[in-house]
Amino acid sequence: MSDEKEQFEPKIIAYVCNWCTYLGADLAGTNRLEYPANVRIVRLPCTGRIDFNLMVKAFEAGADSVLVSGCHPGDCHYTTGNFHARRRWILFRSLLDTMGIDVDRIHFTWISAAEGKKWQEVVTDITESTRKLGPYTAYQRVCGES
Amino acid sequence: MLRKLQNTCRQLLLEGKVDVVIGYGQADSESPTHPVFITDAKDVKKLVWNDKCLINLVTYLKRPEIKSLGKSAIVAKGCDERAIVVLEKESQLERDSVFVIGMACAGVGQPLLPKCKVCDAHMPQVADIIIGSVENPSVDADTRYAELKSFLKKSPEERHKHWVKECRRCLKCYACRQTCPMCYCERCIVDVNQPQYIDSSASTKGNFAWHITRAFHLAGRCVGCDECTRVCPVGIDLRLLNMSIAKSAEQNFEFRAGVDPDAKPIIGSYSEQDREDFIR
Amino acid sequence: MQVGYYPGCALHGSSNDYEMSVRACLSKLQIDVREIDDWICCGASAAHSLNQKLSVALPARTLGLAERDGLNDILAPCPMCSMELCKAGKALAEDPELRVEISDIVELEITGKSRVLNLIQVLQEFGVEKIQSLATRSLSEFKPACYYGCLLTRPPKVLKFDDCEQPESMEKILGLLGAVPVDWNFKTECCGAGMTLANEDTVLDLSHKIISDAIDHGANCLVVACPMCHVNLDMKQAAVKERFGVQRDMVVYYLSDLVGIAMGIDEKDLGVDRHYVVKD
Amino acid sequence: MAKIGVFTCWCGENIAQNVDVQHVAAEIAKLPNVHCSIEYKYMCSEPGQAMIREKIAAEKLTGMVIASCSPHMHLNTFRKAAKNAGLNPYQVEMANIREHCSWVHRNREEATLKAVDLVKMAVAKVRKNQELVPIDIPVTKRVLVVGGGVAGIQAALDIADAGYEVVMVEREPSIGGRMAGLSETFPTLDCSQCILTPRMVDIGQHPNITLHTYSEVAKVEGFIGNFKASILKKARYVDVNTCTGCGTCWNSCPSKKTPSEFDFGLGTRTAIYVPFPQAVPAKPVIDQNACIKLTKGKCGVCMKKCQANAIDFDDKDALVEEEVGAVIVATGFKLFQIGKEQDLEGQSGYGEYGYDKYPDVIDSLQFERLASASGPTNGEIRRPSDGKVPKNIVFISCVGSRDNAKGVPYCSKVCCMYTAKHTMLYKHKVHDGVAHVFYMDIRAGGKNYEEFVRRAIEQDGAQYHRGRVSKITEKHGTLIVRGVDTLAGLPLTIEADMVVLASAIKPTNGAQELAQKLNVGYDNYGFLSESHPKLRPVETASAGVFVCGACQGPKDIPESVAQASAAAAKTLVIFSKEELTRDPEIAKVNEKVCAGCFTCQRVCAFNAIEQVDIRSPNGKLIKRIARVNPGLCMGCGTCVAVCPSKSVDLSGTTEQQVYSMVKSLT
Repeated sequence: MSDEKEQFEPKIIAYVCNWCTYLGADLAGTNRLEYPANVRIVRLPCTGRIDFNLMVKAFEAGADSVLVSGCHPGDCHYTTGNFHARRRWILFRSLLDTMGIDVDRIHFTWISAAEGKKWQEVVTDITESTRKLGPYTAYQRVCGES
Repeated sequence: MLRKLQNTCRQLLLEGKVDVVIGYGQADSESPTHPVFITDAKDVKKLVWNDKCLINLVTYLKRPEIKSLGKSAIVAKGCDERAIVVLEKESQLERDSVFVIGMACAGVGQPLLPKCKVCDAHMPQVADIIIGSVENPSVDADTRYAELKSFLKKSPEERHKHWVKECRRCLKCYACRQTCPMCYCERCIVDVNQPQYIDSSASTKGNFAWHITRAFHLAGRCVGCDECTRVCPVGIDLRLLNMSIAKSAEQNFEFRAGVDPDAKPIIGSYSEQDREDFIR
Repeated sequence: MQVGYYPGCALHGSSNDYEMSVRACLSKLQIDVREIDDWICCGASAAHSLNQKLSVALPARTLGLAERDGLNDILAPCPMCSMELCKAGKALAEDPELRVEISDIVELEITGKSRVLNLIQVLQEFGVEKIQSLATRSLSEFKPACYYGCLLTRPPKVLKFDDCEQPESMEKILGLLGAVPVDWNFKTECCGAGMTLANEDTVLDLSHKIISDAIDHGANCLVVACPMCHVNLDMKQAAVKERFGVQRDMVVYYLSDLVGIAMGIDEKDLGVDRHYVVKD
Repeated sequence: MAKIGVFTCWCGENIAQNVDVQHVAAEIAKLPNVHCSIEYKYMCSEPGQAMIREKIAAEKLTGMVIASCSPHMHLNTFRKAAKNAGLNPYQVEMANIREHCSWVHRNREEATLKAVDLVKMAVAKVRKNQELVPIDIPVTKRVLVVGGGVAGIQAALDIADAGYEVVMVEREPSIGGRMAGLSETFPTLDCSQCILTPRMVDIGQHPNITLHTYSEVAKVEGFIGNFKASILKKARYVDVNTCTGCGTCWNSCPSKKTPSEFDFGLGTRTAIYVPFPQAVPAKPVIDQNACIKLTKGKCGVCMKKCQANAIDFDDKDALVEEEVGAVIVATGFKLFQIGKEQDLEGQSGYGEYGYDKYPDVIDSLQFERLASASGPTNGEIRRPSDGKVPKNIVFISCVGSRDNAKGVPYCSKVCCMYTAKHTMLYKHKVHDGVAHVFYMDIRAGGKNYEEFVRRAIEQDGAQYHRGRVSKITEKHGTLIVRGVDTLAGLPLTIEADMVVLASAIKPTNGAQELAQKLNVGYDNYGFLSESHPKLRPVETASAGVFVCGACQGPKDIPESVAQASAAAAKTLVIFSKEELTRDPEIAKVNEKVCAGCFTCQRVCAFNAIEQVDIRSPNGKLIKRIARVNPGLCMGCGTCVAVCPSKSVDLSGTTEQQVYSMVKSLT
């Protein structure tokens, strides 16, 4: 089991906004900041666009962790999208908690276009923490059943 | 109370103030109550009021077939009434197109329904007329969400197992949706297949997604009438899900759905001070 | 009307003439004055420079005693005392943790809700019109310069009483009783109270400025609502006169003196005859 | 049947080094709908683009994916290429296998694996792409300028001279704003009216400018290019067209006691009046609260005297509609109320300065009037109480400004300069007088500003004391100013004949209300918010609405004028095309299924969502639904996230597209 864990490569799906975090990830690239290759980015205009169904879908698609990231409060390209998003996340997390869905597998961050370094750190940390948690078998089992 | 109720309705119908009265009827004192739709003053005798009046009749207000009957009067308990506030906020009904007959109510069901044990809406607030009178107890949040609290004592794994078990039992009959006064979408997301948000085949996965979706679509809207749970044929306790969001809403935004007609709906408003201790 | 009464050290010592005056005046108004049982020092000038907690705990205990005895309004005729009590009350009301801690220290349940009033506020609460109706003589021969000193209106954020730079509450009361208050400059300047013993030169200089500005603006007496001010302006007036020559004697009344006089109370009963400067 | 072309780029070695591009291309070729999968050294190079164009034409591609760098880098490049080859540009997607892959992963195997995934996602998305066409919106080439101060005047003239129509609305009877009331201006000391009044006349006479004075904006509807403004013209009781402005009326008006607003109460005016001699229009208005005829029903002298029969006592307020394509807000400023009364939560006045108490304690705008040749004292510095010429005068700067205790943390920016100017004007008029200044810091950033202040101190001998004033009292008609000189470390008392307070600058009354009508944001102090402090300084959150001058923040004349010209330039950009072209990647409502809860409307930051009634042919209301205004939607998609029935979707990032991408990762 343990050495199977060592080989385990978590699948991480990231929903990011087009104007801050996506550009932050671009910057990480331009600066050649290395990080694990486990993350798959879905580019959306704004965190306001990211619905809770997408997070559920990510797990159904076999993600071991989900990352949602956008502009810092006040920097939203569309002025208030991230504020509305934040409010939904607060409520959604409490629902997931009640349903016993592992909230340690859903990560929310603000990463600006200038924070390439933060993107590198966040992705690295999430990958490692997820590696420790192991595959999200609990949910995958749910998905397996019919 | 019953006489006053019947007289009020007779008046309303005779004076043409309303075209239909939505109230409770009952075959005999033993059997459960059922909704009655009275359009003729002669029939007001059919109306009953007793502790079997469990149904939240507000759910009928959103139905086109009822709307088409014209201006309606509805018999509503203090708890049911809150749904009217939300529906109005969401422009699903014009307040003055409905005459609300508020019933003072110290609780219904034998035994008393769980929601009644922690109810602080014995007296209606926004009703056009209130029949009867009882004390309006004040209930603190801890008491209100006590059941959730004890459920949350379980470990996340146990909770997850619990819901997997429940979702296995779910029949996808969608009674929870049909009876909910807040579920008025013309096309429910679960019926969309391009893209398929929710696997509608008989899979635990789909049920899981469905119950997350149903609960979250009620975020800041669920008034806790518990009809979804009451009508569930397999007895899944959906209240826990509704409660978890309601609790979060009250804790984080001092918001309770349908309680304050002037409060901004929480989905669709925000504060720059909203907490973000969970955001990195 | 009932008020809790907090004399503080001054009114039981050097300024017992003030206490006489206040009690005589309030009993005439049939205000039930309940001295807080077992009150202790408010900490005034000393405590906050020694230990922040102590400076809250001392007045807090007095507040706690008042709450214990169900006294919602507390009269502290000494502005220093009322300020200290208000400050503590505010701190406790705003900081639940502190409240718990202090309550624990003083072994009393304190909410910090009871209102602390200065003499002027009590008269306002009672109603100047009512005082007017009880007045038996007009104060028309009095041209008082109302002197508030440093602490009656400050710090404004704590006391929220009158305009801290241009107060007018005493003028309003006395005006209605027929007196002719003068408009002058030194209403809220410092009289040097804190230095009465430490640095008399300063005190004399400041007091002189105050007295002579009052005279310049046509006042024939001073009115105060603070024991310290009274000491400096009354007791030290001779020294001022000696140092700076000039000015004529200025009788220094407590607000309660004039209000009492207006209601026909004998000056002796108000302790006016015990002042250093008396009308010749 | 979709025909998708996938073009994987080496980006020289940038991608190829860490990603096995051949392998990627080969893997992708296996996907359904992928018609051709090609790798090439430099897709963005001309030969690369040429190849893409050929492929599109030859293979009749219906969509394509470029696997290369960030879309922020080259999406437009490839969209153009597609367009030139006859493929709808919105059928192009990119997979970022450089910034997000080859540049950040060293392990070639993993990087290649990821690259394949990224391209798969893009393919999944492009399968669901739709052809989109940019949206054209007609433009009314006409601008509404709110506020007739120097900023509004500048913007209006710039646009009018460029050949477009301007509608100017001014609340007061005359344009000119604050600047018209100033004496001389820093740092040149040229007379304010001498430079402003010619511009005012230009406004009055310009063929392209419609001027509504004594009017306010009542309502603004519509959106960029298509605004409809209703303007309330207050009853003037004087027919501006027939009136010749001869002046007989105001010279004969018996009601002379009204304090003059223009002179800030230092002078009086008649009931029928022009605020000042150079007013534009030079036509009077009747103050209905002061006019004897209008209040008591008798008098009417002006009517009898008027040769032109221009007086009409039955005049009523009237609404006029104006259609415009853009709006410029230039409503300017007012001074912080020094007295106790405040209009803003958390602000408090200065009782200690006795502004309401002592007539000789005045504010800086009042001093401007005293110093102005056309002012109540004809330019002589005489104090209000007794008309005496003050020999000792004290100026206090930062009255309100930078004083958290009073609730005005910001710097008002112009006070240091005009205070220096005031000391000069004073010295030039009262040679034997002494001018004292209490200041916190001297902020004289600007061309020739510091030199100007030095001149005030060194040549005109202004006494500058670094410190605050604690209290102003009065003794035998002299003001005792007690403060501190922090440099000397000593308390300082000055016996002054007059005190001038440099009161903080605040947005003018009604600015917030106007902002709400225009859906423009404002800060805690009521200053209107620009949409980006650096890159979009005159734009606002509401497209087609621009701000300039002191309504956006404290500013001096040069800055206001410069900003006004900027706002004009931005307006002219809108007018430069027959039609506005907007990105088609915006939200769209499926009206068949919309249940009309209008949560979308609540979250929309751009007021882009309207409520629309769907009615049967016989006019019966079937239902009320949400509709997106393509002129306003910015395409953030927040509405999509909150729509429970997903009745609204976002073109370019549709639910279909996003979910297909996620699914492709299964």
